Amino acid sequence: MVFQILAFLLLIYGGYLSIHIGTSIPTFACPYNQECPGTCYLISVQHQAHNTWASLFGFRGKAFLISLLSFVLLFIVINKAWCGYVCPLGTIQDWITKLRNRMGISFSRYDDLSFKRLKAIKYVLLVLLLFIPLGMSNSIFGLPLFSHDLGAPFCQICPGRVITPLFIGDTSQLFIDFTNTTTMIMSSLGIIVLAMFLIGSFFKKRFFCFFCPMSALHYLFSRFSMLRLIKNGDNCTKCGNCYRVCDVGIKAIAEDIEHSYMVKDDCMMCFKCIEACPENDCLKVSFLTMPVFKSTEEGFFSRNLHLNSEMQKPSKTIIEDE
Amino acid sequence: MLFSFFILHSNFSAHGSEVLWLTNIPPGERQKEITASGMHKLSSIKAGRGKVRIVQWVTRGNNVLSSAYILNSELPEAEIYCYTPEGDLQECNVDSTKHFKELSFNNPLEGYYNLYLIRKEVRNDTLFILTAKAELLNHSCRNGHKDVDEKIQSGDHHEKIPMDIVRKRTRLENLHFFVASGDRISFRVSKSSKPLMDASVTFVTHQGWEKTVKTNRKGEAEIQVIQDYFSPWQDINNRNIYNYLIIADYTSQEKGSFMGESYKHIHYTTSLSDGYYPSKVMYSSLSWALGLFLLCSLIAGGGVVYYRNKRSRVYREIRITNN
Amino acid sequence: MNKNENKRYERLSAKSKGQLIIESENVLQEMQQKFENTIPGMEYFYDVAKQYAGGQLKNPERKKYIATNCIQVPIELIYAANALPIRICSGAYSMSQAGAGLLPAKSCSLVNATLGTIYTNSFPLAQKPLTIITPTTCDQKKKLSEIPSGIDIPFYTLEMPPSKDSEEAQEYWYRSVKKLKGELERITGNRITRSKLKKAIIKVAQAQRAFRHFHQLRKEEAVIRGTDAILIANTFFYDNIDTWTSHLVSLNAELEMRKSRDHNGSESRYPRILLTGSPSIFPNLKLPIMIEKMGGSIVADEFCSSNRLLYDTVAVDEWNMYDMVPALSDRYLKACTCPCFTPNNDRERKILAYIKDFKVDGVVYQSFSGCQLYELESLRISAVLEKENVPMLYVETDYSPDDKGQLATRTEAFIESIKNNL
Amino acid sequence: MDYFTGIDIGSTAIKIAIIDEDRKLVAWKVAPTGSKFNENARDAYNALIQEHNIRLPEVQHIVSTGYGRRLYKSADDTVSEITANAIGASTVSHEHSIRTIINIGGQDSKIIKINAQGFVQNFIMNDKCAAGTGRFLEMASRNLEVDIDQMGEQHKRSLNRSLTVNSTCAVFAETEIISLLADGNKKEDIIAGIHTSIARRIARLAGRTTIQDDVLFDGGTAHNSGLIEALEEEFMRDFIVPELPQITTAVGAAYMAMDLFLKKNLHQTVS
Repeated sequence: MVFQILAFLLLIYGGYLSIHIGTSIPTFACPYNQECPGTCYLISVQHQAHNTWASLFGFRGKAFLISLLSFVLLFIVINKAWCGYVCPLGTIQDWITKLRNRMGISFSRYDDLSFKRLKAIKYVLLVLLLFIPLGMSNSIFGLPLFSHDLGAPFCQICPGRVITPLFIGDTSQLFIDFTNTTTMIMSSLGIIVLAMFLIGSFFKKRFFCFFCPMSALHYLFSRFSMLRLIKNGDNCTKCGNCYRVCDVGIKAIAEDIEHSYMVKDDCMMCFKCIEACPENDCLKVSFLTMPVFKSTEEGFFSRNLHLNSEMQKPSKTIIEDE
Repeated sequence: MLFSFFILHSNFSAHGSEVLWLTNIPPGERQKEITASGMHKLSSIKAGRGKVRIVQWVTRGNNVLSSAYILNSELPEAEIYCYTPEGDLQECNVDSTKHFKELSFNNPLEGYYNLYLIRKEVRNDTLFILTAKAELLNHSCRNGHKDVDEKIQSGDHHEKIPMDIVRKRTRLENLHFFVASGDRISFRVSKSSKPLMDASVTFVTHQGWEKTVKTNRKGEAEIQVIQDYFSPWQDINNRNIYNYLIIADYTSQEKGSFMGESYKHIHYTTSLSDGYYPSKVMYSSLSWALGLFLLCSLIAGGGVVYYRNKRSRVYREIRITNN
Repeated sequence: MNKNENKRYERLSAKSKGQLIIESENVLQEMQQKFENTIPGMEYFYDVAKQYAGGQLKNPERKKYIATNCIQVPIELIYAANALPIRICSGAYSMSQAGAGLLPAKSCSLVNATLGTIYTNSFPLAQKPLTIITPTTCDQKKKLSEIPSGIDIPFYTLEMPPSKDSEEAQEYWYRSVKKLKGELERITGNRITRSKLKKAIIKVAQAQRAFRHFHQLRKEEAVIRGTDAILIANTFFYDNIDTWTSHLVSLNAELEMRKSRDHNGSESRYPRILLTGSPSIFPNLKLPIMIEKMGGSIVADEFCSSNRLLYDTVAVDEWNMYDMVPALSDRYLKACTCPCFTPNNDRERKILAYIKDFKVDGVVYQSFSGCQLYELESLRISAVLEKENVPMLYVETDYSPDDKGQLATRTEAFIESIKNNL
Repeated sequence: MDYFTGIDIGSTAIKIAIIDEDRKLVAWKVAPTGSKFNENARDAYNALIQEHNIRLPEVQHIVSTGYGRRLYKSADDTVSEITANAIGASTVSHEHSIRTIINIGGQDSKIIKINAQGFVQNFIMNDKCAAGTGRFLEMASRNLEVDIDQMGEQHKRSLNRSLTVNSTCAVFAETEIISLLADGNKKEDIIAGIHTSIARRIARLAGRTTIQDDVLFDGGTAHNSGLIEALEEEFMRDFIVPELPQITTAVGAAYMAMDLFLKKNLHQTVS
């Protein structure tokens, strides 16, 4: 929680401290926010994809590979915990969730079928965000070149573009661009997505993360990561606690007892599942095979039900009775 | 969108002196060979192996619409200087084979290239020094956005330039900067690298509207870019780059001789031309955005609430069909 | 009822109650005397069991109580409605005889005894329950409410899905529990509010925590006899939950000390037995007592009356009604290993896990004659255990004491065979 | 000479077996159980050792087993008949490796699976019901007025024309036998039917487990060749029947007595 706020402050206001982290950050560090200390890899990759085939396989390809490599290197260390702990959009969604919780309004869940169908959207977005910039420089499938107004197409509809600058008091991204039809449609889409983002995340925990193409991109490299969420199926009673607290609603965490690597494409690595697991050693996070955080029975009761261990010490009167 | 038509050209500005200026817009016959390069769409020609050279043409006249391109033969003896963003002088080629005078140079570096064309001439006891300047920003996002502040600086170092005019950079300016209608832009006029007071600075819009102000003690003059052209509302197209023209005039009581002819005054005229966009307020609407946002929020939020209240199915129905 | 019928009924009722007391005392005596080295902390649980048999449970606050016919009833809701949940599943032979007259001959003893308890009005508290909540777990239980016996206590049938893995089943169960919440509010006249329910969940969680600790303590060594452990779980419903919890906590502390002192309740060189199958409910501890008499050490059990009663937990993400109710519903569905669910692979997995964790040497599978669900599942379990090379004794029995001789031979032979193979 | 005794107190008969130090069976006896387990067993035992000139102190260890094992006061140890049976079975024959024992005794029938070392791996017993036990045979022999020892002979005469007799309940079977007799059926066919009924019952009991060869059939009923035939037919396997099928369990107990004695002595000498 504290870490999340710190990460949020860093990625939103880091520019004031002249911090510069790089252009391949595996999370939504939005350069549309003038004070952002680094750049979301998605914008870099969209820019780099805006190249002719010739240059992509030539000199520009090197730049592409370098930034991809630095993305992977950054990512591999803490895996998808970027989503759970660093991403400012994730943090904003968590705040909205908190607000809803305070208001006592219930959250929604997808049913299994919708879950299965909707989760594909992020892959579609990922393909589009690479395909469209490529199509601006190259004719793909004989299509005419796309308008340059489609540059960085995902950024145009990404709610982060509008929201993150708002935190430094910059409303300049909140607009509809009437320059031409393309820009008008894209900017309207951006606003619609923003509205969906806010409303959606009010009713559904981590609503946007479910559709986030960054999350899809992460998943491609997730297996090689150092930070891993591991499940020991033998200790699992399938009580469903982990699924209940899961913000994205991954059922496999509760029902899959065969696989040990539990970071699914929707996983945010927020580790709430570990907090909610009452079985000793059933779920754990390991960093380079060293366990970092494990599920324990004692931990379950103290974390989830706020029972402190005092309550479990025999009271004096009873001992004296006997 | 290009206009290389010739109208009766008045070679002299409102205040009666001749103006030369550099333009980005190719004459009709060259249009086919010219491509726009970089983010700022500088006119350029291919120079082999993926490289380009930036091209500028010289026009005469104090009105953007009615100025005429200068023929190669008309201006044989002009001085031409091209400064890189780092302040070094670099070669600038004048292609003598072309019909119109055409200046071209390489731009490998990121930042502002300053191109000058100077013509000196004595007439009526007056030395006319006509300077045409272009500030050409070279930027591609692929090259990154480091050291922006250094790159956008305009070197005020040109001792060879008798009277220079520089657009003052604003605080928020970056490598993606465009002048837009409605912006207040300031210019600093300097003579021999010293701020020049009381020079008159004339701002001419694309449509020909003009305004003249005098520079202050620091040699600065501020002008607001007005918008005097509106595209019809039904065609949503606000990406028209128009060129404005800035003309600085100054007459000093210096005596001397130039090329054997003596003069009693020197009349300096320096022009600077650049593109300007329609103002952001013309095409980006916060209120529309807010409206759309609210509408969508209401529909989405209301939808969820309505769905929750009306929902009778607890889980997805399994559909059965007759066949 | 005419006069004669009435008289007969009263006689039956009095006789059954009397026998229940004798039966229970015999069992308690057997537990306390036949084994040496009893644990002082157990006294409380013996006392509560005695009170239960005598129908004299404490209820100082004079709370209304609701009888539950199975552990699958979300008791947190009942606590939140300011009432007491009391499980009336009975293990009394006398009660099963009283109930047998009302039910078909092949009914299971537990159901007979439960109906007997209701019919003869032998509730552990002096007054009658407000209602009897019967989840639709096994067929016999769910038909209890429809037996024509002149019982004037209303039954409430809590609908359970026949499977637990599918989304539909889970939704169905959530709805059932939500409906139950409304029903409880109506029956008790008390509203179930957010804070009350939260308190109830935490109260039960404290008991669960102590119980899980107790469970963990038994893992390494047999610190306590299995019969005692079963009795402890059995008394959960029979006293104020806080009192029960605090006594279990102090018992845990005691066991912890014994563990370090290496004082074993039953010595660890005895074959370590896991009990599973139809639940042993006090006073029907025939089989567990027999096993321990024959030299087995019951280190763990997989009974709904004992281990499963408090093992599964509630994890609430947002402490609002909308999340608390489904969360506590999950406790009663998802991890449940009751054979009334199909598929029920979780039961095999649980048994195998216990075998691993508790270093079990052999499994005794108790199945009441007539309890089809456990009888049917025994086939699967025995196949699984055979594959894992764990010996299993399948015992079909009921509440009557007449098969004690046979049971003795079987359990003894089973334990001998484990000893030989150790 | 040291002797070791195993006493198997079953529901119908008391079986006593005595072995010497060389694990050789020196004496055995079968006596009816009657109503006083303890006295009858003691008397039979005393008569047996007198018969074979064994002095009481020479018997080092006595192990009792069977239904009445705890009631026999002079036993040094008790063991369940299942374990004893398993051990006894593995000593009976050297050329076979027994893995399954089918024992049909007076009031119970068991199927015992043993491992190569002769230890019990798994066993199944009948429930509290006399169908499928020796008691059922006894009852039938009374009704048919055929001596129980003659039932095997009778079975052979039936020539596969066996009748169907209820296999679920001994009491119903009794009335059935009477009505079959009244219908003029031949006794041998009824007897064959009874044997099949028992065999089927045993097969159903075994249904839960897989039978492994070699199978040993013992208990008092193993004297009945007709029942053996019926069982072999039902299980579709050949059974091994020991020479003295009734005393296998007692012999097993005697072997255990010897083992226990040696173990105890070893402990004493070590300590």
